[in-house]
Amino acid sequence: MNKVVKNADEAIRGIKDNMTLMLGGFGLCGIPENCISSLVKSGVKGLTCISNNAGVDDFGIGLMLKGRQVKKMISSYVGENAEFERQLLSGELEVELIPQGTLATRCLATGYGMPAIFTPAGVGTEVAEGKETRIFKGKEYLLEHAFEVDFAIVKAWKGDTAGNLIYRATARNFNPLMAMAGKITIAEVEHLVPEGELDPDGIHTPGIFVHRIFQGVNYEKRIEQRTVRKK
Amino acid sequence: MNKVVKNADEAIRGIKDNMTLMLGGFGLCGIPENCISSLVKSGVKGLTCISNNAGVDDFGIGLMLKGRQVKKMISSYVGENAEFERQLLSGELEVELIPQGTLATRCLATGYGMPAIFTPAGVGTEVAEGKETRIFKGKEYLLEHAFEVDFAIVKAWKGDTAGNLIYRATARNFNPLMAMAGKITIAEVEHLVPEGELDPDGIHTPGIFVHRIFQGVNYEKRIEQRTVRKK
Amino acid sequence: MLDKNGIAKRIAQELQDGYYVNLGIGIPTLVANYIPDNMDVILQSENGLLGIGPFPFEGEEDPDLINAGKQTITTVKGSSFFDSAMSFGMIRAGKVDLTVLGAMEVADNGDIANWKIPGKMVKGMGGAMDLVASAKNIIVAMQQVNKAGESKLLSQCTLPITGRKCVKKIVTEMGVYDITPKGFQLLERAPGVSVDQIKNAVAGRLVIKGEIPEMKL
Amino acid sequence: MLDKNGIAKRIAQELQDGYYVNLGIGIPTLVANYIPDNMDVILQSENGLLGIGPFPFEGEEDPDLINAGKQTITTVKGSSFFDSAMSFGMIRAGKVDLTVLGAMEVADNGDIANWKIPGKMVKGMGGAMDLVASAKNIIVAMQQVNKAGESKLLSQCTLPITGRKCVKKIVTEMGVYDITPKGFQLLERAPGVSVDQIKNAVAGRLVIKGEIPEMKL
Repeated sequence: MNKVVKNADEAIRGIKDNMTLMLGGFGLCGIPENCISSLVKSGVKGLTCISNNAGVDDFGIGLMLKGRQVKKMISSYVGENAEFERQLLSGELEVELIPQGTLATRCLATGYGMPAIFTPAGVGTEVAEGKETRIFKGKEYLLEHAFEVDFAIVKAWKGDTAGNLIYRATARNFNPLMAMAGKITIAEVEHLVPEGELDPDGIHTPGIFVHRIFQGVNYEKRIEQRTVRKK
Repeated sequence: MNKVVKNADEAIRGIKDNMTLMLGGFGLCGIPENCISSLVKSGVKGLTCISNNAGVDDFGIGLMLKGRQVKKMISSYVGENAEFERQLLSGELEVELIPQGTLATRCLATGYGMPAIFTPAGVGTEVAEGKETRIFKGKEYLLEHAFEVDFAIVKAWKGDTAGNLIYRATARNFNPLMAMAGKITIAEVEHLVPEGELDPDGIHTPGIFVHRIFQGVNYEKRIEQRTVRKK
Repeated sequence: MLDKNGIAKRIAQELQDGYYVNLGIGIPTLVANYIPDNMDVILQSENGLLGIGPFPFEGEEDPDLINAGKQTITTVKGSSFFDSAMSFGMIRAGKVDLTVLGAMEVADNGDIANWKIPGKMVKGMGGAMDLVASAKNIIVAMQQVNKAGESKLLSQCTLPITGRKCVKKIVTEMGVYDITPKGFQLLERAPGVSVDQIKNAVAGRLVIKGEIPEMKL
Repeated sequence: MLDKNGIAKRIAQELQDGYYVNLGIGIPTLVANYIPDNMDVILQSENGLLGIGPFPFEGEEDPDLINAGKQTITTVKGSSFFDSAMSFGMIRAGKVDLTVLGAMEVADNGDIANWKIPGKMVKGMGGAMDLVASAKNIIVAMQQVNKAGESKLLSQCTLPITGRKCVKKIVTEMGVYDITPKGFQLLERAPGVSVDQIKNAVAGRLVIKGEIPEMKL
C-alpha cells in the first residue's frame, strides 16, 4: 500500500472534466492551496465544486473561477468575489446555496453512509421549495440528501504515510467531513511524517478515508480579514 | 460557571426513579465505574439504561441489575451476565436489542439535533418489524429515531474544569456520542486538570456538552478477556 | 437613541454566567466587549471553536485561527476546536444558550429576514438559517428604522425570510421588545426615546402594557 | 477437510495489499495469523480502532485497549482510535474492503443467519447486522456441516436472519463457494474432499461448472 504521492500534480490525476469535487476550507482558512494550483494548471473544466465558499478573486477557488473551470458551485456563502458575481449574473456559472450546517451534515451523511438527514434549517424559506418536509415531535424538518462526490480534496496540518490526518485550529472546519466523503480523497498536509509518529488518540481523520497524501509546498495561507489589537 | 463536583454521589444528584440513562463503555472498557457505584448505593429504581452492554454479574451495569434497579436495557449485546438472563427470562427485565451501529448513530443523532437517521442495518430482519423503511438509490434503509435521555454518564481519561474531555484508546467507544446526548451529561475522568491545560486540537468532547465533571477514584478497569502472548 | 455599542451593551445584560453564546457578524460581535468581568460566557464560532478570545496582537495573527466572520482571533483558556458538523450539531441540539443576530426585517410573529435582497447579488445564508432554525433563544440586534425612515419591525417580512417564528427578543436603537403571540411587546425605551416615537417606528402589531421604563445601561 | 486454521489460511488468500478488513469473532480472527508478510492489511475493530496488532505480552495488557471480542490487544504503527459512530460510519460507507464473519446458516441467495437461535437466550447482534448490511465484500467462514451431519448451506435460512442477500463468498471445511444468482457456485474443493462429498453436504442450490480444482494452501 502506498498512499504517498510526490506532489499536487500527481495527486489530482484522474480528475476529469465535469466531475464533482469537494474542497475543504472555510473562507481561505484550511484550503488545499497546492491542489487548487494544480487544478488551475491542469485546465480541467465543467467542474461542480462543493465548498463552503468560493475563494476570493485571486486566491482559492477564485483562481479556478477565473479559468472558467467551474460549472457549478455548491456553497453556503460566496460573497467575496467579483469574478464570481460576474459569471453568475452572466449565466456562465450555476450556484446552489445551502445552509452551512446542512452542507456540513450532508458531507457527514456521505462519509457515514447515510443516504439523507433531517434538519430544521431552511424550513419555511425558499431553501425548502420542492423539498420533502416531515414533522417529528411537533417540529418541522427538511429531508436533505447525502452528496455524491468523485474526489474530495482536503488540507491538513499533519499527516502520516498511512493517511491519518490532524488539523490545526479552525483550519479543521469542513476538511474532516469532506475527507470522509470522497470516492477518492486527496489530502495535502504541511507536515508529512512516517506512520507511527502521530498519537492514535489525536487523529482527526483515520487513514482509511484517505487515498492519496503529499506534503504541500509554499503555503501562502492568506488572511481574509486581518483584525488585530495594539500591544 | 462551575461544572466541577466533588464526587460521584454529588454528580448523580437528580437521577430519579424511572428515568432514562445512557452509560458509556463497550463491554467493561471505558465504563463510568464511580457513577455506577453511586447509582447502586442510591437505590434508584425503574431505570431505562441505554448502554452497548449490560456489564458482567459482579461489575459494571451488572451491579445495578443485581440491585433490580433496571427496568429496561437498550443494548446491542448482553451476553455475559447470568443475573441478566435470569431477570430477562423471569420477565422482571425488559430488553431492546439494537444493532451496534444503529445504537451509536442514534446517540449521534440526539447529540446533533437530528430527529432520525436512515440505516441499512437490520433491513429484512426482525429488527425491521414495525419500522418504516425507505429506498434510496435502490438500497433499502430503516428509519431509526434519536434517543431522549435524562442523564448521560460517561468516562473519560482526562478532563478539564470547562468540561472538555479526552478519551484513551478504545475506551472512547460510545462515550463521546453519549456525552452529546444527555439533557444532563455527567463525566467522570481519571485526571481532572485546570482549563487551559488540554490541547484544544486534541479535545474529543467539547465542554459545552458536559454539565458535571469530577475526578474518579479507585478505577478497577476490569479486563473481560485477558489474551496475551509469551515474551 | 442607542448607537451600535449601546445596543450591544444592552444585549450584554441578557447574558448569564455559564452561557454558551453565538454572536453574529456586525453589532452582535460588539456584545463580546460588554461581558461582565465576573461572568463566564463562552463564545461559539460556528466554523469550529468554543472559546473565542480577543483579536490577536499585531504580528501575532494566525491564519488558521479565524471566526465565522473570517477575522483573525485568539482563543481563551479551556477552548476547543471541532469540525463543522459537530459545530452545527451542537447548535441544532440546542446546546448554545443564546444566539445574537443582525436582521434586515423582523415580523411580529418572530419571522426574520437577514440573508437576501431580491435584485441584489445574493451572497448566501452561511450559518444563519441553521442558527435561527435551532437556537432556543434568539436576540436580534438591529436598527429599527432605515435611512428612509421606514420601520423594519413589520407585520410580515417583505424580504425572503431566513427562519420562521424564531426571534424571541429584539434590541434596537429605540427599545427592547419581546415577541409575544400579540406581537412586539415593548419592554424598555432607549434613553431619551418616548413611547410615541416608538409607536411611529413600529409597523407591526405593538403591545404596550403600563409604564415603559427607560433602559439602564 | 480443513480445520479452523485451514479455513482461515484459505481466506487469507483473498486479501490484497492495502485492504482494510474487519474480522469477526471465532475463525475469522484467525485470518490475522495468515496475512502475507509482504502485504499491508489494516484490521478494523468496530469498537473504534484501525490497526489491530497482536495480543500484548504478558503483563502488558491495557484494559483501555480491546478488540470487538473484548480481548486485550495491541496496535500497529499508523493506527487510529475513533468513536463508535465513526466506526460504523466507515463500515456503512463501504470504506472497509472486506468483512469476514462466522455464520450459523447461509442461504443460496446470500442470506446469513448468525445472531439468534429461537428458544435459546439471545445475546444480541452486536455489530453483525451493521456489518452485513453495509460491507461491499463479505466472506463467511464456517463449518458447512453440523454435528448431526446436516448442511448449513441451505435454500433458505431456518434461523432468524442477520442480513439479506449479502454474502459474497463462503469458505468451509469442504470448499470455497461464490454466491451467484443460481446459488452456491463451487470454486474449490478442500484437500481430499470430492465433489460428490460436497454435493451431499449442500442443501441449497449448488452450481458446479467443469473441473473443480483442489485448493492450494
